Amino acid sequence: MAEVLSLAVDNLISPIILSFVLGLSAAFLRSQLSFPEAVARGLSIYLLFAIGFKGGAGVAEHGIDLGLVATLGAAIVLSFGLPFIAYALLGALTRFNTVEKAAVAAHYGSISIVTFVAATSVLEGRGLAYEGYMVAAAAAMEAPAIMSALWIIARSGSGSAAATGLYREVLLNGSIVLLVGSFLIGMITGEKGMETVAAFIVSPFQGVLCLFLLDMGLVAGRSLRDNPAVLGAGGILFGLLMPLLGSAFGLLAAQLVGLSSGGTALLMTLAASASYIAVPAAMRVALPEARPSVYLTLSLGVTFPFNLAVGIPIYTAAATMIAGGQS
Amino acid sequence: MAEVLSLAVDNLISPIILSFVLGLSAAFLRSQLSFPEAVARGLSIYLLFAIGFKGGAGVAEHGIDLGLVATLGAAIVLSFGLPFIAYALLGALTRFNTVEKAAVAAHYGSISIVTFVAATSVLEGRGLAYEGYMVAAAAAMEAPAIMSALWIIARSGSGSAAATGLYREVLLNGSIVLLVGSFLIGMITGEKGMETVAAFIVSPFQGVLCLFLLDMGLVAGRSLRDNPAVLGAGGILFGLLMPLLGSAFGLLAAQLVGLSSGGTALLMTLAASASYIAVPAAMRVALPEARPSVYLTLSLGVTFPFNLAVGIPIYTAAATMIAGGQS
Amino acid sequence: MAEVLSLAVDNLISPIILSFVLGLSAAFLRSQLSFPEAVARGLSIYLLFAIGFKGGAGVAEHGIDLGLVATLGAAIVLSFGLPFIAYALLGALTRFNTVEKAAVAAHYGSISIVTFVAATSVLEGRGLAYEGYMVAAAAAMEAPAIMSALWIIARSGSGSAAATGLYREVLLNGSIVLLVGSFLIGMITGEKGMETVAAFIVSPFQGVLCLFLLDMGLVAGRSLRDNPAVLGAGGILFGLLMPLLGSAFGLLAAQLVGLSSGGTALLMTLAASASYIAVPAAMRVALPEARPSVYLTLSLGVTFPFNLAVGIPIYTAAATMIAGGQS
Amino acid sequence: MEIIIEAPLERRLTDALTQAGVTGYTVLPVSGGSGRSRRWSRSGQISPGGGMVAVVCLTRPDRLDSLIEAAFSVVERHIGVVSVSDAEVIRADRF
Amino acid sequence: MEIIIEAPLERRLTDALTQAGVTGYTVLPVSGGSGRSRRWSRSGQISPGGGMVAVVCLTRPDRLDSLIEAAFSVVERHIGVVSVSDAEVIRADRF
Amino acid sequence: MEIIIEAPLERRLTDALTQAGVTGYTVLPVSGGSGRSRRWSRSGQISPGGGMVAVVCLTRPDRLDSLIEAAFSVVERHIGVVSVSDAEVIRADRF
Ligand SMILES: Nc1ncnc2c1ncn2[C@@H]1O[C@H](COP(=O)(O)O)[C@@H](O)[C@H]1O
Ligand SMILES: Nc1ncnc2c1ncn2[C@@H]1O[C@H](COP(=O)(O)O)[C@@H](O)[C@H]1O
Ligand SMILES: Nc1ncnc2c1ncn2[C@@H]1O[C@H](COP(=O)(O)O)[C@@H](O)[C@H]1O
Ligand code: NA
Ligand code: NA
Ligand code: NA
Repeated sequence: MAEVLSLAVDNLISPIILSFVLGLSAAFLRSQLSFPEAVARGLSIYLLFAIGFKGGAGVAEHGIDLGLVATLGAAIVLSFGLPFIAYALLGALTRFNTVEKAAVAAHYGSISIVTFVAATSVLEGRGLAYEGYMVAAAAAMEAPAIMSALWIIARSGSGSAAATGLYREVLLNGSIVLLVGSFLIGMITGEKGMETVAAFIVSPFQGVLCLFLLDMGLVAGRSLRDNPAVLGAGGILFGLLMPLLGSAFGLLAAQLVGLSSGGTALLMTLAASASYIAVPAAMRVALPEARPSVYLTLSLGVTFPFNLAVGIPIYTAAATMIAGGQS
Repeated sequence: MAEVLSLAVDNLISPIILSFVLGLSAAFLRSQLSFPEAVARGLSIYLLFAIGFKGGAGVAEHGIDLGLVATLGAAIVLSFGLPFIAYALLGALTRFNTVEKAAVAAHYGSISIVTFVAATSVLEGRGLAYEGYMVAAAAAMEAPAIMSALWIIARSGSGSAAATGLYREVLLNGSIVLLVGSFLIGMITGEKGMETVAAFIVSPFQGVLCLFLLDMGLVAGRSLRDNPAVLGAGGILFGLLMPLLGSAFGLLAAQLVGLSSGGTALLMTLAASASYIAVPAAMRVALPEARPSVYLTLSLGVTFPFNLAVGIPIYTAAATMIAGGQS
Repeated sequence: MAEVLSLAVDNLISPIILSFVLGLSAAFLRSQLSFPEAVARGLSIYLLFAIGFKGGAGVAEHGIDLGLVATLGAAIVLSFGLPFIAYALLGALTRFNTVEKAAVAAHYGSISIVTFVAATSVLEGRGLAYEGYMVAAAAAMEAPAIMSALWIIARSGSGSAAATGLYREVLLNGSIVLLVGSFLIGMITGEKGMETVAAFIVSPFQGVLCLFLLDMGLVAGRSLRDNPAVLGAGGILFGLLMPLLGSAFGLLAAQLVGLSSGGTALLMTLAASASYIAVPAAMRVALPEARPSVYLTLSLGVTFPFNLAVGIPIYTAAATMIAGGQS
Repeated sequence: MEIIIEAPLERRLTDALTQAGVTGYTVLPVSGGSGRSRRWSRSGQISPGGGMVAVVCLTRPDRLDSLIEAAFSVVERHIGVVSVSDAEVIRADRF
Repeated sequence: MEIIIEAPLERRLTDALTQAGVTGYTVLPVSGGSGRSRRWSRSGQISPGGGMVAVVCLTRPDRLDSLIEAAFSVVERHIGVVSVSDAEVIRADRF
Repeated sequence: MEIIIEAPLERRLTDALTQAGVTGYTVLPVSGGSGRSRRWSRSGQISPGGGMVAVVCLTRPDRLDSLIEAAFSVVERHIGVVSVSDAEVIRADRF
């Protein structure tokens, strides 16, 4: 417990978290500080490329093993399965209608890559190694949850989901392609490739992440500020409980697959995180009746800050305690 | 004198100044070279974040002392006071009407953060240390000058200033929040935080500053080119004299507060510089009758290049001569 | 031959090429991955500034000699001459009309600065030095080809070219001004200047180039995908033969001027490459009847990937074989 | 005809318009707005799903109805606004 | 109704419109322009004060007058242009 | 009057309009479109030659013809569309 607390405090006074807090505060103070859309997207392209490349280079260094396949399988199962749990929990805690519950559920089965990136940087700060292919697991978890949500809708008979071309769009959305692509590049070019680009993708990484989280704080803060009442107490409770529940399943899956403690912490983080890029775009197409203010405020305004500030230290501590011996 | 000259020449052939000159020349040659707005704003976000963080980390290293409070006080007094001097000088040199004189005066009481950044990089090139909290002084000087200008207008009875919500907007404008916020982050995370982000905010800093000054040269050059006659000889003279006058008051204040020679040079630079971001936006709201072409051309087209090329070396030389023994 | 092959394979599995391939694949898979325009332009500003500065600093280090003047002369003659060869080859291979042939010819007389940058990074990977002033040669080759194309049109009598103010616009277009300007800055500030900005323009260079080529792959892929039939077999053949032909003239010119093997490889690359920034914009003004889909697809979709993947290794191998003894 | 619609639907809308036989359209970026659903702004967003775009389409009056139908088939269940105003196109030979 | 106004006033204008009871509006970015005051362009600017935005607002004719008044209370002393044109809104049930 | 034209011609067009005596104009960025020539989009482009811009110009009806002529002298051989619609300008004293 003491370790969790020390981890949590350490985490809270890192430049990364404080940058997020700065953005959050600026939004609540109604400051006009803002990042141009192009800059925000440029930063996210950088982060995706860097994290993918690093993951691939890691795999190249350690060699591919069966663990990769097993982990991908576990990740996909998690992404398919978590929406059903989220849907049930939403039924217990909120009064959202079926379509909205399904839309939110899709977000929690999918993942937030920035949460993942923040977790890797916490691990690196602690000197905990993790499997390079965790990046591939992250990519694999983006899409399946959407199918589960559409399946829920189809079964409940409440409104049809417009899905022509949707699967293709989701599977080939920008972040998956960039993540998987740079992962492959890192894997193919290996150590030699890493050397040529390290000064770009490794050294300044933490600093770029700070700026990006500052922007995320602004966006999250504005979404919370503009939609204070849309969630209700039940909704907010869901946004705090679901990541813990998800991370428990992540822990279970990691144990089954035999991940290292670093990898376990990351799979827990992935399971705990909720999408706010790929899934919202898909929901606008497939389930337009669901209000974006509900699912964006939940995933960006509640769960994302929770994971960043409290969740990641918990998952890391749990992973080192339980999977500690394996790494 | 010889030292001033050597400083000036050194300064003139630095990549930073030459980049500015390149932008200026491109604008005068009517080249279509231009930076997208989002890129320019992205660069400025980077510079503000980096300079704030470095200042905060500096304070964390050396500890907070009474000097911080005294310097902030001096800075605020300067920002309140300088507009009255500027207003008087404008009365003597130009024929602008009251509203326009007040608007210009507000710009010269406030500060230009890029001029400040350029000065810190000159100091670092010379190996001169400065107080980390000078960044906070810069932030503190952004807004008070606006109040002085509105007070001048109110007293003169010439047109009412529309100021509903203006103070809040100015105090919480993007650059102040970013500067103060990153200053605090640097102060809280200290040396350890600095380590994690140094490769992003320290090493590439000079290079980013070059690109930014290239863009500033383009914008300044275009504003000079498009508004050649709007200032008149008196206006241009004001744009050259006012920084010298302001820096003299800055020197006085720095002596009273007991700043190091580096800190003195920076306070002189702040007093000498004129705003072209926060104050113009505030003037569009509060004093819409004042022509932007007047105050932007003056601050961006005349005073900014003057400070960059001639002013900073003078202030640095003066500071080392007068405050030299104290540091 | 074995060396060419090894060079080619090495080249093909570099992060740079693989990033381009990733972009190309994403475009063909109809992924929605895209770079905001401002980010793409920001990256290109960075690359131009960095490559210009490095070239200038290189000249400062080695001193200016007659080679510079001779090389500039050779470059200008190449740029004037190549369009006539391209025009003739187009006549033999395609059925484009006169205006379109002239427009395409202008592109192949001019150069692609990214191809040049990619070639310098291949040379650096091989430890081959090159003359810093090759950057100036690149800038010198941007514009003359346009005049040749207009001359061809004027002589053929087929449609008048609207050229008021065009030469000025082309000679002062953004990339030429940025390239020449940063070259001069690098030359003036020399080693000392380089030191202050190296962490920005040297270390992260390769990584930025990767991201930029990823975007180029997306743009090239989309232009190929959307205009599959516009070129015809003859057009595609032209896009593959013309760079080889051009590089042969580049080799000849380099021999006459006495360039090092690195410099020879670069002049061959310049001669082989086709413009897709400066010349298309000029053609929209001067020869609006020519279809952009023709010249953009050729230069960006065919010749650019060809040079990147196959051309540069060939030119480098040829240059080291033939000019090897001179460096 | 001017249609303001969520960005993720842009391609679906332009495809529908193309199938309905428009000769062309122009897409303008939108930086913010407000409607029944909420106030939003593009600044700082990274999600392409967050924004809106405006699609302007000049067309002959007799084609308008089929176009509106095509546009509606896409817009119907989504957030967005469709408006029509008179405009005289100068290079009318094109349409 | 279309209003072109200085960017620092955007929020004041949209607040005024909202108070005047519009059901929505859309903000378009403007990249440059020219008027009595001067020619300007957004490129390279970092100051949010430098630019303009275009605010488009579809509304029922009978609401127009109060809207124009609201818009004017903000625009009056500033640089900017207000224009009104007829447009038929297809999903009229919303307004 | 609204003109959609290739970006490299923007300055030529606005110069022509200024010479024809307009009191002002506004340039809006265009993010993509489609016409006879091809479908295009601005994303990822670095070439200023690749895009289009929309130039909006409010003017008095009696000045319109000379304006259209001026615009045409530039647009004629190029890719682009010119359209005119009625709009009432509120601050009409300016024009
Ligand atoms: N009356 C209106 N005038 C102009 N734009 C509108 C109007 N109503 C809605 N919009 C635009 O349409 C979007 C969605 O509107 P809504 O479906 O009402 O939430 C808003 O974000 C605005 O950009
Ligand atoms: N006649 C016009 N047509 C279109 N836009 C205009 C017109 N006049 C002014 N504008 C726009 O309004 C802004 C301010 O105009 P002004 O107040 O005349 O300086 C200009 O920068 C243009 O963007
Ligand atoms: N019917 C139309 N409605 C709106 N915009 C159009 C239309 N036709 C063409 N455009 C625009 O004008 C550009 C050039 O058209 P074109 O000359 O037909 O290739 C296109 O890329 C569109 O942005
Ligand atoms: Na999850
Ligand atoms: Na000042
Ligand atoms: Na060439």
